[in-house]
Amino acid sequence: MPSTEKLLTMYTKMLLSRRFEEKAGQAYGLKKIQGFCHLYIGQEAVVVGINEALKPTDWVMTGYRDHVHPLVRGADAGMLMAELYGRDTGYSKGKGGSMHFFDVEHGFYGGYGIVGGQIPLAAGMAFASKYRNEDRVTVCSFGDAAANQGALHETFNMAVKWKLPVLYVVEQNKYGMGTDIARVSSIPDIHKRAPGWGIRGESVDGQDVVAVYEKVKELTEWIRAGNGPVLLEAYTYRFRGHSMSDAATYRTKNEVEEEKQRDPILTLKKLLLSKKGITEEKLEAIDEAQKALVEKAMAFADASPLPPDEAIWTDGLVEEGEADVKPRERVLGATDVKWPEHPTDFKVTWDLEPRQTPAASGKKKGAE
Amino acid sequence: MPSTEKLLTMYTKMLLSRRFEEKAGQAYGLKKIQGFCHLYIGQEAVVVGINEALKPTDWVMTGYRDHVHPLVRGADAGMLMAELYGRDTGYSKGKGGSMHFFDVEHGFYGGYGIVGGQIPLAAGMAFASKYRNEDRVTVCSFGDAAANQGALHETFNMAVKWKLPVLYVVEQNKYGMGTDIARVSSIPDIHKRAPGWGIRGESVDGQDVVAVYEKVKELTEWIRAGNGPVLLEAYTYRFRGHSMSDAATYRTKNEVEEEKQRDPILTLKKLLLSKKGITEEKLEAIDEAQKALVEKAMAFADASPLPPDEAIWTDGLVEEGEADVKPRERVLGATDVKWPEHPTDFKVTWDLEPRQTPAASGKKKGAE
Amino acid sequence: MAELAYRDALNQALAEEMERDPRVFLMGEEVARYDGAYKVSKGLLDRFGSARVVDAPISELGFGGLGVGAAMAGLRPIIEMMTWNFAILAMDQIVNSAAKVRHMSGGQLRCPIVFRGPNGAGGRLSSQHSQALEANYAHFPGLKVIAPGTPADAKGLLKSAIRDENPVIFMEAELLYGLKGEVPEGEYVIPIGKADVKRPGSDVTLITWSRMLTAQVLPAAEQLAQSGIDVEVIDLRTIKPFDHEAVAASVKKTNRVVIVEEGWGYAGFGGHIVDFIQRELFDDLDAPVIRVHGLDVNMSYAANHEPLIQPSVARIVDAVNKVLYR
Amino acid sequence: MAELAYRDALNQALAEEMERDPRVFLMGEEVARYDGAYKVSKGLLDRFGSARVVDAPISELGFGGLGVGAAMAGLRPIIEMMTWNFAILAMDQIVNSAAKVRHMSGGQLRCPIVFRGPNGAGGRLSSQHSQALEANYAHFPGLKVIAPGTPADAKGLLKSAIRDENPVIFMEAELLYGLKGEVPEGEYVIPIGKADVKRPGSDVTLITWSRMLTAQVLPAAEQLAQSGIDVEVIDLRTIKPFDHEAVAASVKKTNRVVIVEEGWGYAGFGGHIVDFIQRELFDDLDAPVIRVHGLDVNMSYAANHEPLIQPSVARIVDAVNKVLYR
Ligand SMILES: Cc1ncc(C[n+]2csc(CCOP(=O)(O)OP(=O)(O)O)c2C)c(N)n1
Ligand SMILES: Cc1ncc(C[n+]2csc(CCOP(=O)(O)OP(=O)(O)O)c2C)c(N)n1
Ligand SMILES: [Mg+2]
Ligand SMILES: [Mg+2]
Repeated sequence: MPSTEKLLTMYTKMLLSRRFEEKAGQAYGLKKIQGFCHLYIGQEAVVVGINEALKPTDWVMTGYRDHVHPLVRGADAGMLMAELYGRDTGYSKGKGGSMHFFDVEHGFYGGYGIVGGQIPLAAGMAFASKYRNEDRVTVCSFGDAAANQGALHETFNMAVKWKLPVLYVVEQNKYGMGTDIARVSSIPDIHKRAPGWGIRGESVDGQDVVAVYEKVKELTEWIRAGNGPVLLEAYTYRFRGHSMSDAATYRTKNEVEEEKQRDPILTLKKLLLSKKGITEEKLEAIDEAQKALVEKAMAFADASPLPPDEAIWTDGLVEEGEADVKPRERVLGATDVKWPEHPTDFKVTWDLEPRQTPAASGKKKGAE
Repeated sequence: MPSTEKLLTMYTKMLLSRRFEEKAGQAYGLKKIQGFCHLYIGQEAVVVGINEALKPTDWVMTGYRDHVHPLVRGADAGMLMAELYGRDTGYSKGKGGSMHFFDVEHGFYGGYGIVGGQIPLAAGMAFASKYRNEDRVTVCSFGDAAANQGALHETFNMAVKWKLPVLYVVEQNKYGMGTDIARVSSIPDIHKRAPGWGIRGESVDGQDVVAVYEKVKELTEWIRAGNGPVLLEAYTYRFRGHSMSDAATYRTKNEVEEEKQRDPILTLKKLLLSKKGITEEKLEAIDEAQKALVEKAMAFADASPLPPDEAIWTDGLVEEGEADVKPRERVLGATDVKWPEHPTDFKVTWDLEPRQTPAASGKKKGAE
Repeated sequence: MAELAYRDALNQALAEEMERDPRVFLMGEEVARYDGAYKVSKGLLDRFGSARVVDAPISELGFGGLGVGAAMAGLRPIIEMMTWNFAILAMDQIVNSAAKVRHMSGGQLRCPIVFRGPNGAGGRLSSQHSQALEANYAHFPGLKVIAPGTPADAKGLLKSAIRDENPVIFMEAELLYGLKGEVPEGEYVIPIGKADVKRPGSDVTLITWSRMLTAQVLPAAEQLAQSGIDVEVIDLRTIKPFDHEAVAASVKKTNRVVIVEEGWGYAGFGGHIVDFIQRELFDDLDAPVIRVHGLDVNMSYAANHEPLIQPSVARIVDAVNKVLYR
Repeated sequence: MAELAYRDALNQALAEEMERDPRVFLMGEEVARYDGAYKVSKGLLDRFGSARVVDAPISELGFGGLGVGAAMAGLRPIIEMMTWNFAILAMDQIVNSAAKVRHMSGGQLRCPIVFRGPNGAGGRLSSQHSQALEANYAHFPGLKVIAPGTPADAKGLLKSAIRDENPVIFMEAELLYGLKGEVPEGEYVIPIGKADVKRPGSDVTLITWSRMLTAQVLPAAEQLAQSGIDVEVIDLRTIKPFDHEAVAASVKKTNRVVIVEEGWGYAGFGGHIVDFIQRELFDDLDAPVIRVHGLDVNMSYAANHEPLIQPSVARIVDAVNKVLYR
């Protein structure tokens, strides 16, 4: 069991996420946010449990339901909200919007809109870490429905074969858009498919932030030890529709109500109150602080300008000598931005497979 | 154990295949055949064992190593050879060549050059059979290395979920081109990956034609009974290089020699001589007959004209009212061509899933 | 004639063709119980059952290829791609299987299949979700490519596409689904490959297709009419094959051409039309052909950026003035 | 200068760049132990080890995307596609990830990656294996596209591609690998985006790239020289961005243009060049621009068909005569 302090951090971050998403939903209703907007409400324990188990140097990426992943890693809430608003002060200068959050400073590498598209990318980032002999785990989330993409099959095979340091997390929320996953998957429990690639498959109650935290601690240690990738399925639930335009008629009110009984924030709250001697007042104060933070974020976004028209011409091809954009430095003038410095001069120490003559490869076995 | 007559048929077809491929190899040396040419020598028991277990109404498709699949189903050897030569009298009018054999009359649906590309196609053909309530199995072969294509993952999931009547056969010859499959597959035994999709996975000694035959009999019965797809891995070996331009230095002479001890034709020969009372002379006569057949096929191809230049403009878009080309009718004036008549007026009797209100869908289970 | 939204015109075409031919089935993500991501298939599951209206897993390559196989085996699949951005994952099966199987088999097989779904921008969806990709498919022999811009054309051309004996790429548009227009009831079929003069005129020819027609080109023509310029608007409707005669007739009349397309200019389809016009109608041209197209940048989410990147009435008016040397 | 085959010039570029920069690695099917399907990577495994020369499974989408991720994380991947026909399976990762990640991240990330492999016909391989697909990639913002036609250009441009900060599509050709030519040793870098006048001339401009240069265009120019026609041959070398200045300079001189490309004409890249020329050089043209291109049909295996479908000296000569009104 994590320390009370850690638990309070988790509580704080889950609440921050919840309040952020609620406000995003409201702002969408006010047309301050447009296009697609996929909220993470209900699933907070997954992202927060993972994040608390990671090192700051670890990398994270996900699909289009991506607001909360950078938020809990330390991204500036105002700049995230500004991105949702499509303002110049957003992390992607307002060009990416809801589906394409990126905060490289905090190791959050996006934010992808093609279902499953991030799966090979994460293997590539893990390949780079291994190539440079870094102590780093890449965590890549995707949905239950994304598991039906061929990219997963191709990537898992390579990740296992090459023992890449990557943790794949299925955010198992039981639906891909309007479709019950059991209707379109021969094996709806994704971790049970692990034997198809020999990947280590695990599952966890994704509504229990402590369970997620402990499981991810264990698994990332295993990965850091050089054992290769893991597939972790976190059973969770999204309380809202798939996106803002989804009336979610494909599931019953009853089902949603039952799931809300397992609201991960309430669960942790009960634990803190009953077992950790934290007072209602203290928790109330945390909530107020998060609400204030999110209000401030909205105010920041509201006060922010649109990107200049000419900005459509930038961030296309990189010109020679052109530096990367550091969002907090650009927007807030921050001087403490830690940017990944990838070495350009090093020795590759890793051997992917032993050198071997055909003669030494031995006989392969026949049918069985 | 099949009847002696059946065994002799298998022996005859394996020899026909072997002699055909040997001649194709020679013709390639003489530049009568060009481009890529992938021989099936060594693997004959797989195709013959399968074919003898099928009904004539079943459908077969494979990759680019496709000469033998139609041959053993009854395709005209001369017209196949003519296709290899790129002559007008070939099954595809000389347009497809070695990698794109098609003989729809005998239920052979190609002949595809994109590794793994046939896997979804076969599911579609099986879907059509099921849709029309036909008693038909589609058999789709592919190589061990093709199993790493994402198309397999996507297709197997659907085939299982929708219980499509399709038999997938891995021609496990231990190499994808110059790469030992164990070097690039996390699980080199493909049938062991079956749990990833919940598909029934089986294996068989692909150098034992009787074993293949019996296994496929059993599996196609199971499929015909409506149980869904099966993945069968047939352990075999190609005695020649990947294609004509491959010197095959990635494996030892020793390995090849050892594998040749398990030549499926020799094995069946021994069985016929020792247990079935067939004489050497009889078997010799069969071989001579196959050689003569292949000689005739070559003579036919040699004597055949190139396609007319204008033929580049045909077989592109189908014009309204344009009929399909029936190769044996077109080339040989055959009047006995049985062409698949797909019904245009019928009732769809199959329900893919029960109609159901969201309320009835019940509660899904959480983490475990 | 009823006034119908573009999506309902498509729905009508689907329902009528499924009624007419039991070989026709619809497969795609969310097409059945959800009625389609954009509600194009509304009510079809109830009417035709779960074998003919099939919810697919998120496996574009897989169910795209499954459709091709089903077409080879005598069915008439309609494969809905939730958008053409996602269909890139299925492109191999579209261009390497569907477009080639008749050729590779020397005419033994045919592949009557329709791949359909929205193309182009959907309204503030950023770069991965806003691509107009018709040029890429038009490049491949063995495919037809259709991109209707009105509800009536959508209905008439979808019916033709479903009846066609070949693989057809049918490109709709997210921002067109709500567009209303008169749509003939029942048997209403528009031949593939015929352009339509959506506005006759004598001074300049504007050539376009799909959403640009109503979104930018007709409004631009109206505006130009105010200043006395009489624009002829040609709606190609079919990208491949495109209607050379209709284009030639108009160019011979006006001698000046502007092509308007939503997609990127670089190697875009407009270049192909320019190629035809300058080659076959060289002496009929009084000015170079000008293209107005999506700017060659990735689409941005920002509210001010999206309209800047897309063709606009202003840019079209400028281009027309330019070909008129005004 | 050494005389090297095109494949060996590529090999030299790879080896030199891998020597120079430890971030560079090569991944693809058969690239390591087999030395590459076309022996382009010969000896590299022994020299650089199995972490830097990696045999991939047949998983184009997977290892294509893995390369993109590695580039985002600071490496310099070279992803060999055994041919561009197969790369269609990886297209999503190329155009939706590699080409967009800098845009989507607002400039936080870059993606310096080279996708390379043979494009176009390989010699009697029928329709699935003979496609020239540069137009499709040139369409997408965020990519550069290169297609060198000589060993020296292959070396100089591959080195530039590897050093470039952006995703680069590098298209070789199966039928070029054996082509010999003088290749400067060591540091020899050709800037991306610069065309090369491969033959100066004054009567007509022939614009081409990749294999057509030596296979058809230069021989056609020789033949035309016999009948007194002085052809200028411009080798674009880079498809995107293409060298507008070089094209303009030549057109201003000759006033007549023929474009020769291996790929299909319909929505092919040649149309894009025509668009530029007729628009920017309208008054410099004495005749319409003519294109010689692969016929718009699927490639046939038959010995007599393949040369008919591809551009030929005869068709180029005809086209030149036509633009000269002879
Ligand atoms: C390749 C692709 N196909 C389809 C879509 C449309 N789409 C966006 S989200 C989604 C559902 C994904 O569900 P899941 O993977 O379970 O993630 P969740 O939304 O539940 O978090 C679909 C079909 C897409 N963006 N990309
Ligand atoms: C998508 C694709 N990638 C690569 C190739 C090139 N290629 C042709 S055959 C082959 C090896 C396939 O091996 P396997 O699947 O084991 O079949 P086998 O040749 O052993 O019968 C490769 C890499 C291709 N044709 N298509
Ligand atoms: Mg989900
Ligand atoms: Mg193999």
